[in-house]
Amino acid sequence: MLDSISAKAPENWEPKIVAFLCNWCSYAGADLAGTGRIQYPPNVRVIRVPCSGRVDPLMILKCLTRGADGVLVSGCHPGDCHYIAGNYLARRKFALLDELLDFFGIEKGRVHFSWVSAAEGEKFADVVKQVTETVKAQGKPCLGQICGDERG
Amino acid sequence: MNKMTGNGTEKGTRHIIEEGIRNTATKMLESGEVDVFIGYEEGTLPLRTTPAFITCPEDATRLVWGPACENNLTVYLPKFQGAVGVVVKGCDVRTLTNLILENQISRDKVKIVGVPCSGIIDRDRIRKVLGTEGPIERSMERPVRSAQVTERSLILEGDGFEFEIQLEDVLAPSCETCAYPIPVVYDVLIGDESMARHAKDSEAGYVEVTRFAELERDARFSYFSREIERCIQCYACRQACPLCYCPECFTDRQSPKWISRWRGLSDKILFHLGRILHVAGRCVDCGACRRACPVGIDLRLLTKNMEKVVKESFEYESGLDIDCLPLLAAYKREDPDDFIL
Amino acid sequence: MIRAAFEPSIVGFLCNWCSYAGADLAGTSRLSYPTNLRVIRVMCSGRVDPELMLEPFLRGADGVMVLGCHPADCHYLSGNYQAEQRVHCVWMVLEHLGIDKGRLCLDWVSAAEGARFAELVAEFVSQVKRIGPAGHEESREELSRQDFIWRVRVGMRVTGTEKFRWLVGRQKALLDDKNVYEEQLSGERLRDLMRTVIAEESIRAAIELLTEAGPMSVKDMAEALKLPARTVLEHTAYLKRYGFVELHDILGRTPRYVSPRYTQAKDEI
Amino acid sequence: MVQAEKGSGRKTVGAVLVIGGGIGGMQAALDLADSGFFVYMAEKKSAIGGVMAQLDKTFPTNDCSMCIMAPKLVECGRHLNIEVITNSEVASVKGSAGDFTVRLVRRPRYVDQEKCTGCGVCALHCPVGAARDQFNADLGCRPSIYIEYPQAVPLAYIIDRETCVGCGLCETLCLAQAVKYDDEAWEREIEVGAIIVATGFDAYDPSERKEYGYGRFPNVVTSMEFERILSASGPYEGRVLRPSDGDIPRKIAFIQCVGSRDRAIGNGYCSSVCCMYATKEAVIAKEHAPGVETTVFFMDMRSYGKGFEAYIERARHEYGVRFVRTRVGEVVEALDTGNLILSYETEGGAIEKEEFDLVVLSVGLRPPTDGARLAESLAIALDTHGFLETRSLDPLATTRPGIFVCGAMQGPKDIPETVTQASGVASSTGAILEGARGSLTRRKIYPEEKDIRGIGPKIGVFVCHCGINIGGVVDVPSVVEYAKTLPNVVYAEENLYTCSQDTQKRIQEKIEEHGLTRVVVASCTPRTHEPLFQETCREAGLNYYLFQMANIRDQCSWVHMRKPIEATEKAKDLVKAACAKAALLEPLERIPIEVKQSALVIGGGLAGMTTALDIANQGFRVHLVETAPELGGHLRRLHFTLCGDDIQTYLGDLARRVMSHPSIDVYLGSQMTDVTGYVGNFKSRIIECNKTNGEVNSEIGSEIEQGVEVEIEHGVVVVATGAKEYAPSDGKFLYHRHPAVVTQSEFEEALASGGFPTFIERQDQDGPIVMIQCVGSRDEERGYCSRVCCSEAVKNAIRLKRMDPKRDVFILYRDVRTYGTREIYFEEARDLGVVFIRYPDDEVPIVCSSIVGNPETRCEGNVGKNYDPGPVTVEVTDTLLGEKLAIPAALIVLSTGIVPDERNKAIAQMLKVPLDENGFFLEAHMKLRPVDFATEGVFVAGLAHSPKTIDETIAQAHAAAGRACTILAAGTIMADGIKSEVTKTKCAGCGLCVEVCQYSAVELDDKDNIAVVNTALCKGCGLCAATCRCGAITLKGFTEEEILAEVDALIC
Repeated sequence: MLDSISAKAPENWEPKIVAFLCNWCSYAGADLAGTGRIQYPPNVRVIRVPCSGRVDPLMILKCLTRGADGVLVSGCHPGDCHYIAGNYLARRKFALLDELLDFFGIEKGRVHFSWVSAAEGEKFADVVKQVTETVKAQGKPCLGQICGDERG
Repeated sequence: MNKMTGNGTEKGTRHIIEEGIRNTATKMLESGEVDVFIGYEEGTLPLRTTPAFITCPEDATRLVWGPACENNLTVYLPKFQGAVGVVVKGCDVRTLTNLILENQISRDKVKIVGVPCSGIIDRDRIRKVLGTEGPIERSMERPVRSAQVTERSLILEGDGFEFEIQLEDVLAPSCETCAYPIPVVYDVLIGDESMARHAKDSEAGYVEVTRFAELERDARFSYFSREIERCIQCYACRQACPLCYCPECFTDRQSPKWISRWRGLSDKILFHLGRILHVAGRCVDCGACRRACPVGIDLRLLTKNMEKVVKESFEYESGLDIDCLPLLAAYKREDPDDFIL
Repeated sequence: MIRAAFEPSIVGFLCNWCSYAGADLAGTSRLSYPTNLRVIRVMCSGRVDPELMLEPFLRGADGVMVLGCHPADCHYLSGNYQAEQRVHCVWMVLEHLGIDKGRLCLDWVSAAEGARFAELVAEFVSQVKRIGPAGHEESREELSRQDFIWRVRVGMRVTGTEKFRWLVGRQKALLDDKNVYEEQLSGERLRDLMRTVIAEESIRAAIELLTEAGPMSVKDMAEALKLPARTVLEHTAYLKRYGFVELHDILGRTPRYVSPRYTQAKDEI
Repeated sequence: MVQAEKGSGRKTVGAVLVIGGGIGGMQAALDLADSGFFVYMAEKKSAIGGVMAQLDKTFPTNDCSMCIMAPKLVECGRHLNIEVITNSEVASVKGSAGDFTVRLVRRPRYVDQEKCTGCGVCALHCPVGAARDQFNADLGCRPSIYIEYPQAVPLAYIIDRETCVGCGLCETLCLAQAVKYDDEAWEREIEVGAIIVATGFDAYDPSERKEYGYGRFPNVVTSMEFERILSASGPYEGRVLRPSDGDIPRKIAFIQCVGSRDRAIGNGYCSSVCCMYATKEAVIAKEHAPGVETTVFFMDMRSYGKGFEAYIERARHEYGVRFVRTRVGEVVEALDTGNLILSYETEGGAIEKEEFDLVVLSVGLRPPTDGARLAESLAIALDTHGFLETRSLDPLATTRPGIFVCGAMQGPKDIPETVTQASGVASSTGAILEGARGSLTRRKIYPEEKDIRGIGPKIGVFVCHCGINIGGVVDVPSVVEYAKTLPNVVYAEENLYTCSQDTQKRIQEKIEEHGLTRVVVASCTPRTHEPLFQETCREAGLNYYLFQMANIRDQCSWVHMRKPIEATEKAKDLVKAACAKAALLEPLERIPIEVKQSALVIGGGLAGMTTALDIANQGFRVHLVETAPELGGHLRRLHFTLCGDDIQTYLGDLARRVMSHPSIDVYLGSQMTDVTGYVGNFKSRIIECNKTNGEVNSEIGSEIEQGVEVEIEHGVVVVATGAKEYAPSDGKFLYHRHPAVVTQSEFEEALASGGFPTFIERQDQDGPIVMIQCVGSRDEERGYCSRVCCSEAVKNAIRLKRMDPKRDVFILYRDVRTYGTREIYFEEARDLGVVFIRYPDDEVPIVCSSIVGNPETRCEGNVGKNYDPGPVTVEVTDTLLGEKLAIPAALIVLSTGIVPDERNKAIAQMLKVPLDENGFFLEAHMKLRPVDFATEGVFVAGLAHSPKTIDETIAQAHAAAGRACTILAAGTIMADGIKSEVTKTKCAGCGLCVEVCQYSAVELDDKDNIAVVNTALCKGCGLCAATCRCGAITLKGFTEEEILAEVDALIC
């Protein structure tokens, strides 16, 4: 089990993806996708946070170990942060996490970061599509499986 | 019996440094500059030193210096109220810098006694050279009774054998590639800079992580999974780390419960990744965690990689500058952004 | 040459209560009429959906007849009026698509009018004969069979759209009564609106059909549809917004669009 | 004036009419409503938002326009003291300042604004689809029932009666029963004390300029159309496509000054904003379509504003935008390709032809078409261009007392200036209506909060169908059944519209009936509806924060329309997560912060005095601190304005009014040495030096021993410390070396003293006067433009020419930046014969002289002490002729720039506010908060902020006062309950939270070395909480427990 990350996913397996969206840009962008009726896969579950800077990388890890198949964190574009520089400061932490997970051997496609503004409903839908596709391509993640096996 | 000093006839570098430490300690304690002086004294086992907390000038003679002075003494600093003198190696001082940056120590209350370091020993390597299992002094077949340290070698003596090992062959891995053997900050530098090991390019330290990173992803993951599965969640690594000073570690927190001791591998992974993130941009590769691990997990691989990432992504090296902002307290507009959609 | 031998296939939708009975009467009266007609019995001419009026053309028909009860005689009170509205609108669709609207006929035959039935059939058959076989140099544009079928498919999509159906459905009420603002709408205004809806929906349907076959750029579509690229772009953008076409790739500086149905079909293969 | 009216016992109405709901109108309305006046906002269109809502990005920060504006939109829409009256126009006005009666005519909307939920089902199905979408600059179409744009406020549809056939479909589809075909126009009379005109502008229609082919060639678009093309919500969803064939253009040309600086068409003025917006569009186009080449064809690059010059430089060097100085003569379409060929003359005089894929016409700003009619009904005067007439020393007042103007209706201007003027008019209005403050505003009274301690979570769940918006996709009944099975849920129900008025009552009844302690609503987005439901809970005695929302419409049913099963599953998960979080919610306190009813104004120049007077006239105490021994600042050196107003008379009068105002304490020759506290509760120390000579040491605090120290308490601070004139040092331009070299203000001084400058007596009396522009501006040391120098040079040149028409005047310039209506004076100067010579950016003119008796000597810079200078000559390269000229001059006037005061740094540190890279104060947001700092309660005005003209300074000073008064007038500030909190025992005192906090809200306690949050400053972003390794600091309302509970609920 440990030897392979991409343990085979069952047929028609639908991943669950947790998304942390900042209230001011990305959450608004997600709303705009709704207003524009732009369709995207239903795998993402959104948690609203005030700022992408509120997201502690530990939370992202916790999502993975609890069994999330993917995580998306989205905030305002650099320079647009409602809280001046929350996204800039968060970006450093996310960069570290990104590299750490990669080195550890967890697929790049598990944890995603994006900047989506309040006007980018289309982009939000695209991001969700892309994230869902890459997560699906990975199959059931090992961390989730370990977790699931031990729970079950 | 241990002989940490040289063979007495020639005044070796190590001897000069040891004398220097003793003199400095005496002077500092006598002048009242410090209330306590922290250094190393000989331990009870061969090739072991133990932290010494000297408060009377006359006790300064207990202080020693040598390749067995592995402990990072800055870990004790936050525990003292008054002025403290402390012996630091090149790596130790960088944790000290971090502790100052993070308000754990006030710069004016610590007298930094820097030592030009020529590297410390790695017990695992000695064991391997000797071909024994477990600690060398407790080896079933050939227990080492005493050890002598010369300028370039160790002479281990046991019942009916004497074994000379070149120091260079048993250096701690982090010392082999050490880029800062001379403390970057100090109040007093014992000896002179020529007494230190030749500083390596910091790139040299990344050879191993680079090689590892070239492995297949699955191979990396299964390596770490196997390593971490052995973790017994004793948290000794955290305890030994001079930079892990939180009153309550996230591992111990009840609400929210980040880590549980019974959930197995997933939470062990969460602990180790979480720990790496917490020391990211702060870890100076002093090796304390690795030495503390009772099951010998290769903890350096992750920290060293993080050090590399931090350096390459943010041009930041931990513990070199006493006036900078901590890595995660600052940002640049041009920080890496290409991993973001 | 073809024309000389041309015997058109005609599909007739006959209402159960009047026209079908009229056809029966023609039979009992031994009246003779051309053999080209194939009858489909429906309960009411109001049952004949606009899409049904076009469907036979896809399957080889050269003409379609819708026959119902005379005005005011409908067994279901107003089914024939509905049929009338629909046929008028489908004529507009045919006109827009460049298909001779003479291929679709609507008329009233009562249960007592066997002779009239025979007459109407004969007349319509000769009318269709005059027009010629469907998809052989059809109309002034000289459509090929392939183009003809393609246009009928566009037409069917148009008649399936919500806007078209709503307007067809409301048309009579709007003309008979006042509109929601208590105003009397002119027939011209309503027809203008209908024409606009048909024109717009045809372009959209055409774009959908084109992109279902594979990726197309706006320029390619404009050429295929003989429309200004600007108009095609506007409608492509509309369809893109609502997910009916997707951006496929960008060739050089030219984006190509594709219908999700194409992508799905490809995935299934 | 105020006193007089009060004395006369005349009625003053505490309400204001704002005409126009664009960014200017909104800002004015919000500032007024926040400072105690009821606001009627009359908007011509069906939604407020104006032109800014149409923009994609804004310069110079490239912020998303809608993102930064949306909060203001929403706030206007739901402010208790703002009534937005859309679709309406002013018919007539009676009365006078303080008491106007206005008749408003409202056109029917045919949709009940109260009932419409903005779901859009009607528009999706409307059979009419061919109306041009004006919001998308006519690039797409829209149905007969429509909203202006997706984020419209009010979010209610409107029927376009012109195109609607009245088929009745929308009524059939609307489950909210909002469609109202029998809606009628109505008239309404309102009583207001003042009127603010904020109608904005119309874009110039370039069809008139036939040579550019607009309307004939599909690939020639206006800048507004291009703005929509760039916008993600635009016709092409932000992809840069050209209209003719949908291809991505390779080369885009921007043609400047279309409908501006064009006397032939009657628009002689400069539109002020086009150079910047074109550059922005050129940059954004490059971002959206990598590889595209963008070229801007311009006459003068007018990047005069704060940060503009740097923006242009970045566009040029980082993005590779090409700039060509020319006036494009003609645009013709290439055969077949739809490409366009531009012909233009280069600076060298050659005629070039160049082909482009797309041409963007940078159209100018015009007065709105109905501006004249409006002016007539308000009985106010227009200027020659059709904008409202104002005076340069009173830029916000129209010709009729009590009626004010802000924004582009006063003259072409950009967003920050509009916002500045808007806050400014709020202040001017506040001053005349002072007596009636609070007389018409409403305040809500709430029942006492229930004590829920010890009860445990009892959750009530309300799931909304939203007509068919949710119910049409998500199986709402099954979500309700599912909710009933969740832990702690004691009640669940479904509603057709949870947001409707009757459901609010129902929720309150259920709270009573079931003893609910937490409420969860599963419906649309909390961004628009959370406040409504929180209000409902609060009215039922539940704390605001015991409420949680699940967004099952915008982020579920609407985006998974073809996947009902999955959407239902997702809705259940979202409800589960909301309930999991709800169980952990705690009542949070909205803390009232008492505000000290006084202001500290630092600086006694034009800005400081104007601000101080405004605040004092609004009824608050003001402490005005000036380092110099007298008031006036930089203004003392100026004598007349471009249009001829006498500055010194104005200044004397202003200073007298300040000195004699009973509510203003003036501290002359004094310095602020320390500030502590936060918004509402500042404490400052001032050292009164009372020195007689003007020399005050720039080192703050160096005079402590001599001065008397006073401590004052105040609620707000306004920084109006001004700036200085650049003085060339080390003999540059022979300044201070040669008597015939003077600065512009020295020259003006001489002109004002009546006679011709005396210091050129020794020189060739008839020789020309040469002015050199950009001395100390736009160079390597100071990259910014000083904004005023071009107008100053033009002003003095005109005056000189009038006094001495025969004398030659040369102005050596790089770009003539007489933006806005100042352009007229540039034209006038040229008409008077002033010669403008453009010199290359990298070849600054050289001033040289010889030594008397030794004509061979040549001195360009520092010259020895004992010499007798001879005649001066200016050597300059004329870009037009392409050759070097040597102009012997009688007098050389240096247009020296404006440089920041070196004391700014110390003041910035004391107030914990930032400076920009040039050393000017940096406002909270370049666009929408031009006089605010990120630190609440601290404001900036005048030259301290950036170089600006007198009228701009006055407007900004009014604005600072207006913004300050919103805080002072409130009396108390309610701080949001979402705040960070420290658990002392867990804090290691590492200080990371202190460093990351952008609002300086966290400090380390000196004694215990633990973090302390100042809740008054905390904005609730949670950055500190996510940064703390120890878990010692958390964000209430978004705690780790709450977030992880959501995670667990969503995954497991």
